[in-house]
Amino acid sequence: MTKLVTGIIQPHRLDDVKSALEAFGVRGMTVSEASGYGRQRGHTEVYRGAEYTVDLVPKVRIEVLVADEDAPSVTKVIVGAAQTGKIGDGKVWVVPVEDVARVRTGEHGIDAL
Amino acid sequence: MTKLVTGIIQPHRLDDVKSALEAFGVRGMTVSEASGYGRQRGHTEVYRGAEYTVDLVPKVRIEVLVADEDAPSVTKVIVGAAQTGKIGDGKVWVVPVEDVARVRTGEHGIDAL
Amino acid sequence: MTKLVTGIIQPHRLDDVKSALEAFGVRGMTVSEASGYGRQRGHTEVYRGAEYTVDLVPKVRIEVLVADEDAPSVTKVIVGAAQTGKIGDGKVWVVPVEDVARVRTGEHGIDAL
Amino acid sequence: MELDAGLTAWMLVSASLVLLMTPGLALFYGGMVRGKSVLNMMMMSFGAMGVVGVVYVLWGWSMSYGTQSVGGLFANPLEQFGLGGGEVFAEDGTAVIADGLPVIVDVGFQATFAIITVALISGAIADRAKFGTWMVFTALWVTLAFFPMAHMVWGGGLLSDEGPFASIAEPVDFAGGTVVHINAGMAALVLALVVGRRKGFGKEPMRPHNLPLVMLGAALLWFGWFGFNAGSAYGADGLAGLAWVNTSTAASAGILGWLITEKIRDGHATSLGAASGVVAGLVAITPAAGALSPVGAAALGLVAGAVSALAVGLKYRFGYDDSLDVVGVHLVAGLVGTVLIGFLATDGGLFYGGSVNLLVVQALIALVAMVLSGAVTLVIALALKATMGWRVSEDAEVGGIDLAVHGEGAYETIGGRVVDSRTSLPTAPAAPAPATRTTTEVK
Amino acid sequence: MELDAGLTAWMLVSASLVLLMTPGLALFYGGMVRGKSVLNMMMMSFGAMGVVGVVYVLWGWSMSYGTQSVGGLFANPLEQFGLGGGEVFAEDGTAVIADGLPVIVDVGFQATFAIITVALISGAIADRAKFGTWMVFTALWVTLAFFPMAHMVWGGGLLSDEGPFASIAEPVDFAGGTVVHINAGMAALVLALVVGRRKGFGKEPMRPHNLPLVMLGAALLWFGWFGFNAGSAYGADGLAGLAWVNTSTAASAGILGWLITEKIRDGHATSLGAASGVVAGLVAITPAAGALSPVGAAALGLVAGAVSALAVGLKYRFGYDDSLDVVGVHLVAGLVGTVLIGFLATDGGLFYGGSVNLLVVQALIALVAMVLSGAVTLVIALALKATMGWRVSEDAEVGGIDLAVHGEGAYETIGGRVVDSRTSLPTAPAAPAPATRTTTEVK
Amino acid sequence: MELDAGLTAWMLVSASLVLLMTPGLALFYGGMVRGKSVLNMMMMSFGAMGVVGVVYVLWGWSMSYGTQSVGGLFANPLEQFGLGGGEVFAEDGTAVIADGLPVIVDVGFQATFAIITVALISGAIADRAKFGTWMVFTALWVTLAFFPMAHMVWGGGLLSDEGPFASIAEPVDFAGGTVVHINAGMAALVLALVVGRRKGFGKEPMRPHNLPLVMLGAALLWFGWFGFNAGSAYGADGLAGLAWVNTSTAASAGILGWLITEKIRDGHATSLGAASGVVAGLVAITPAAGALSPVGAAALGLVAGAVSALAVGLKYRFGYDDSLDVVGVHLVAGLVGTVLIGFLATDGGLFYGGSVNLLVVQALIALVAMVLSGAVTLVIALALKATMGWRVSEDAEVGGIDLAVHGEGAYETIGGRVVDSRTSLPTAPAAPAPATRTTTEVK
Ligand SMILES: Nc1ncnc2c1ncn2[C@@H]1O[C@H](COP(=O)(O)OP(=O)(O)O)[C@@H](O)[C@H]1O
Ligand SMILES: Nc1ncnc2c1ncn2[C@@H]1O[C@H](COP(=O)(O)OP(=O)(O)O)[C@@H](O)[C@H]1O
Ligand SMILES: Nc1ncnc2c1ncn2[C@@H]1O[C@H](COP(=O)(O)OP(=O)(O)O)[C@@H](O)[C@H]1O
Repeated sequence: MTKLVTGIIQPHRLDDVKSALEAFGVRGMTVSEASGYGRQRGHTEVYRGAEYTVDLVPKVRIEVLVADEDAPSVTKVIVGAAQTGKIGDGKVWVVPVEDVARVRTGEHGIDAL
Repeated sequence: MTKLVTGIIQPHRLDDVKSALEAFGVRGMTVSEASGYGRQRGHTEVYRGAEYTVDLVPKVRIEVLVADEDAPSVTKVIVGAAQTGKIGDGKVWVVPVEDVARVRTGEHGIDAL
Repeated sequence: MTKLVTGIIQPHRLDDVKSALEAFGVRGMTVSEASGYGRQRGHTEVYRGAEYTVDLVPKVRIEVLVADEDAPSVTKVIVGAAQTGKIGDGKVWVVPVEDVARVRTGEHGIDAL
Repeated sequence: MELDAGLTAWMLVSASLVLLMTPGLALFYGGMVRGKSVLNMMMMSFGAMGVVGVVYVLWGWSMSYGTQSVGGLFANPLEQFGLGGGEVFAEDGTAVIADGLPVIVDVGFQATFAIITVALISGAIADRAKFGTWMVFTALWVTLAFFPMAHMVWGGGLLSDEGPFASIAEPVDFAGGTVVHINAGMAALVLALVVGRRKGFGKEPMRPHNLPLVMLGAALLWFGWFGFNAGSAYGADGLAGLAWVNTSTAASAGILGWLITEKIRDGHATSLGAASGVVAGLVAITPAAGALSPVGAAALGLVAGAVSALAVGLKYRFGYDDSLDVVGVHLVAGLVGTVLIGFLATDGGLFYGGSVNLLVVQALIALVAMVLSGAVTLVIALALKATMGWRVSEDAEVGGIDLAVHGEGAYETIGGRVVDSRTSLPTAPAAPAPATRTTTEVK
Repeated sequence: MELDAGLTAWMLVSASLVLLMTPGLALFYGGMVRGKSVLNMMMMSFGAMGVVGVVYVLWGWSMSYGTQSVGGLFANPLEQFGLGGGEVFAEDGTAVIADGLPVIVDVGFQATFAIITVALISGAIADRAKFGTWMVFTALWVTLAFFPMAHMVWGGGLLSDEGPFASIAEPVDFAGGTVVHINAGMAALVLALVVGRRKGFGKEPMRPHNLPLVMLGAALLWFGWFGFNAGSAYGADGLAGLAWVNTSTAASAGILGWLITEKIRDGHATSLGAASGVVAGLVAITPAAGALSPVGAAALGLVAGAVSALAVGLKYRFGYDDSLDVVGVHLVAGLVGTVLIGFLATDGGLFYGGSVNLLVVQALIALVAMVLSGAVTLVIALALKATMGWRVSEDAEVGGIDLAVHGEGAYETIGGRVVDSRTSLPTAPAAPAPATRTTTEVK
Repeated sequence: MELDAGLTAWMLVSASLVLLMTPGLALFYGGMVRGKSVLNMMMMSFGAMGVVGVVYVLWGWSMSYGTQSVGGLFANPLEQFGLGGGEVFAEDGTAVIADGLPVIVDVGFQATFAIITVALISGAIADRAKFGTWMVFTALWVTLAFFPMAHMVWGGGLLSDEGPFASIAEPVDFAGGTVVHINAGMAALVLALVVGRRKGFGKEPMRPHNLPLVMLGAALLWFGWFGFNAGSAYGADGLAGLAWVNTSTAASAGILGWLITEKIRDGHATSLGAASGVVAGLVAITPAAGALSPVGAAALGLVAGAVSALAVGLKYRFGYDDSLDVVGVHLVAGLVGTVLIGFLATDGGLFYGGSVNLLVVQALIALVAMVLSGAVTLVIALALKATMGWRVSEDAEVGGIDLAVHGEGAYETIGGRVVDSRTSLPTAPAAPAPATRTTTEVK
């Protein structure tokens, strides 16, 4: 069985997280753009006489499918590499996965990773 | 333990959903862009003599990590705030989460929210 | 109960996957952009005297909520329609869902699909 | 009369420059709206180019510069309909020359003014107006508001130096402070009121979706404005040179005026402010380009930039949705320029030892222009409201007017619109696959 | 001969304007392709600017306007190779003046026509052609198809008023209906057939990825076209003025023609239609700019816009992938303009009491131009197909030609390409961190 | 002296063209930075337009072309402060004519050179400089480095044909190889060193966020450069024509030089390379535009494109972060052009049988220009570092200088910034909903 580890991180930490995961042995991942809302506040913009606040902050989402037993370590690796210690560093969470398939071959399960 | 509540909503409802969640007590969320395919149809475009249909409609995805017991209420809050009563209003679903970590501190579980 | 089937596929396969799912009877899905990292390598760019590699490749994410019993077939449908046999074809995975709601009506469960 | 090739060359160029201003405006405005309505915004300018460009050669020139003035208000549209009547082309088809310039060149030059003036107005009703109504509006407004004003100010009519006010002092409108900017700005105000506010006005941000486009638009406006102002000298001479330098200097000072004002008030000097300051400076110098010294132009630009920066906030105070600040920039800076001539004109301005007469006459023509433009626009706008209607449906407005009205989105979004391919072609044959099309259809 | 400074000024400007048209075209075309091939599309224009710009001064001018005509087909490329030979510069290095204009200015002006004509063709083979093959094609085609056609029509050759047809009536091609538009449009048709269809043609939408770019491109084309047409008057005079007004009016009417047609047929007036209508109107007026009245120009533009709007659908019916409608717009509107001169010319057109002779001769030169261009292009295209090959690999086409061929993507996509940083620098030293680079490397 | 209308027309146009170059540069540079700092990049150009545009009419003209030279280094700023003093305008306010041209036109033309030169420098310090410091820098640098250099080279000062070197041979700087490009390129090098490297330099890719903008910018630069170079002939004549053709040919050849070089070295011909090649060719031809044959211009462009393509890698070798390659393109190609005149000048160049004197004098003025520019810039840059400081905070740099400094992002990103609407309006009333605003607030 496998897990899906999802991390929401600061965009400029992506490179380091990717390297750290690769070093750990992860061979694939999926990355996408997101916006975060949290303790870290957005900013204020002024548009010709009107002021408004933007409370969403650019983030990057990383998703990694891993074998059950690797989930805690992978979580740790992401947390470690993404951490700057400042508010807004993000979250990592783990969700159970019931089946995985590799599209190219149709393989299932752990072999599909 | 925690849950991940995911909502796919109309883009112009985002503000109200965000306010409603904040009012409910949620302190963080992650937002991203998506396209929806469903009962709500897309539209037709004409490109210099060729006509084609685009059946994907812009949507916004909201993800909120919440304590187990809050999942039903948060679902309700999103549904309530996003509803316009028209086709295409979207979906909300809940997935179990096995672990959550706050990147900044490395905290785990409910404290990490 | 329902499942969430997520597929990461090659962008140019989206149309075929969409058609195949529709043919199978799926009436809705959510699509978004992503970037993939895996066996398929990215490419090298040269920027005025500096060379660098980009190891992320454009992908599309498809998410489909389905009834428990349909999850394996839907996985198969996606794999079948997205396959080109080349490295980088992508992954499909299945996650358990505890609750689904349709925003427009507030319906829950299988009726909400 | 003899042809002045140097002058003709310069006027051909000037006309080309002013023509480019309208697409420049389309970018300036287009970048300023949200991504879902950029095409509609640009189409309002391109639509005006289509309609006014044709209308001008039909009856526009005749109404503006024809010899048969109707009470100083406008000239007979039929006299030189289609540029006939012998004043533009002689019987044998050759071009008539006046003051060294082929009249047909002047027709081209003046047509570009008509186009941009109408297009300017569109910024006030961004994101929400029916395109068909807009197209009809352009034809009506240019005919009933612009051509008459051009006749009045430049065609020897009521507000010209042959009109009644000229007894106080000769009114100065070098290149269109009243005809173009006050006229368009006032029309914008009326239209914004008649058409009504966008859904979410004052609550949602509605920020510019593409500021580099806005800056590009401002740059093309600046560039084109050299034709507008220095071309209005009708000479390739020192006056044109003065107008050129004054124009550029006022634009530069407009940047500084706007940026300083917003830096003090908001803490940031924005790129939208820089682009807006350019336009404010240029608008203000338009009536004054030949009448000020370069230092005076710098002062005027500075003031115009600062005043407009403050004025764009008025719409929130008074609750009219002049979406892209046509009032705050064109009406206000147009008034600033027209009126400050009374102080800054090196010949007759108060600061240069002139009497108060010039100031009075400038204020008067500004006022008359506002009243006339406002009244005519109101009539047209209400008539169209009652007949064709002005607003698209709320769904169209929320979902994006580009898709709803024009059937297009401005940008391809992968995983978004460019996805389904059920292109229904007229008779697309089974399209025998070329050699290179065999693979990838695997499975 | 004496220098006419006014004329020279105007021609310097005109040359500059026409030069700008090619980047304008690059934007027009670049916005119209999908996001994965915009750079390649633009590079076809920039590549043509590189190759043709150099080739023109080497042998282009000599082949087009040299004095040693070879059977009226082309002139000796060696006579004025590198602009030598004493016709452009006198022995002492000073510029030769002809008809008031330094010949070197005319060289610049004409070079810009050569560049844009070649670049126009590229729209037919968007997204799929090898860049190297294209670069070789530009050199061959401009040499074998363009310079000869320029010689034939404008250099006193076969299709000029000194050629055999002139006995019927003097053929009219004011600014390049045959030389530029029919020539390029026909070449585009042949190339589209030889190169073959894009994968997915007629099934996938392939919609424009950036319509504001398309509109900007159309605007720059319009602006530049004033140099193209009014510059072709070779005078800063009434004829240039007429050409200017006709050009602008036809473009305006082209917008209306296209928008009305598609509104009726499809229910939407699109921005792509407006941009295309501009070009269709401008193409049609090109050969006719000095021969029509402004009202005639409006009529021509209207017809050209409508006909082209219908013609762009033909490629689906006949199955050739003329990707960006070079045939539908340039060939078709070029033919419309060239042939309708027979009706609309104020001097000799059927509607103005002329005989049928002009119409006949116009149809004839159009036909000859099509045949010649088609034949020459076919030979070049097949030769290149057999040697270098025209198509990139299917993977490159599907994945995007920008990345595959140019090693670049047009736009930064965060979380996309700008992510890995294993920049391998030549000898980048360990780069001692400046004061500001210490933090954030936490943990 | 009598007015030459043709010349005046051409110079009015040239000034307009050169003015457009700075926004062109803003796009060229703006497209090249990452999406988070495009506005700041463009604002450095627009800021320079604001400051220098005003400063020029105050004391810039007087310091450059005033009659009271101070040791051949600069002229008295007060003599014609605000364009007074009787050399630009006569006592009665009319424009003074010199050599057929109103002096005020020349003021406008020259002002545009000052603006673009300052703006060029900004590319070296992209993404990281305080906007306020930049604004002060522009005023100081144009005053202390540009106006003196203009005086020395063009105003009859030390490096002109009235200066000491002229005894060896008359130094040639047709349109600004030393004054503009070497001057700005050297300043860029110094500033890059003083301001320091961007965080991540040499590790993160920092690729252009929008290459079509870069190409558009390059195109506007090319277009504007016709005014720059052919305008510098100060005549609408054969020399202007030669400069025009040389300029265009060198740009074309610059494309080829750069593309061939990178194709061989890297395997790809990139669009960034094409755009850069255009600029390299144009920079190199700037000092030489009137002195070479068109074939010589092609050779020069080819060399400049190739050399610059190699030179842009130097910054990695030596570790200075000249972010957008102002040194590699403007300094290097400026030197290439200035020095190769010694070989390629048809009058006095080594390849044309001239002595070595011209080469020597060209190398000398290049050297002196580098030293002067470097020294003055170093003093200004260090003074500003010690007082206002040059760098924004690291957080601002990482998070994006656009948001941090200008309070804006360049592009709307749905689900990103345009989301929260807690717009705090001054006194926005409860805004009575117009008829169309009722629905959708369901639930
Ligand atoms: N409850 C939540 N559900 C989903 N995402 C969250 C949640 N809380 C925070 N996030 C994500 O984590 C990011 C960082 O959270 P924030 O509260 O700003 O900082 P920190 O976690 O360091 O205190 C947010 O921008 C958001 O994307
Ligand atoms: N089975 C599904 N799986 C995933 N997403 C779905 C599914 N069905 C609908 N959606 C999402 O919900 C959105 C709204 O669905 P739609 O059928 O258009 O309206 P409604 O739910 O109001 O009937 C869709 O655009 C899509 O994003
Ligand atoms: N462990 C993983 N977790 C998440 N996504 C993955 C993982 N491995 C691969 N992927 C996704 O699947 C895509 C294809 O994977 P890749 O290894 O390139 O090809 P293949 O699966 O055909 O061997 C990747 O681009 C990435 O988006």
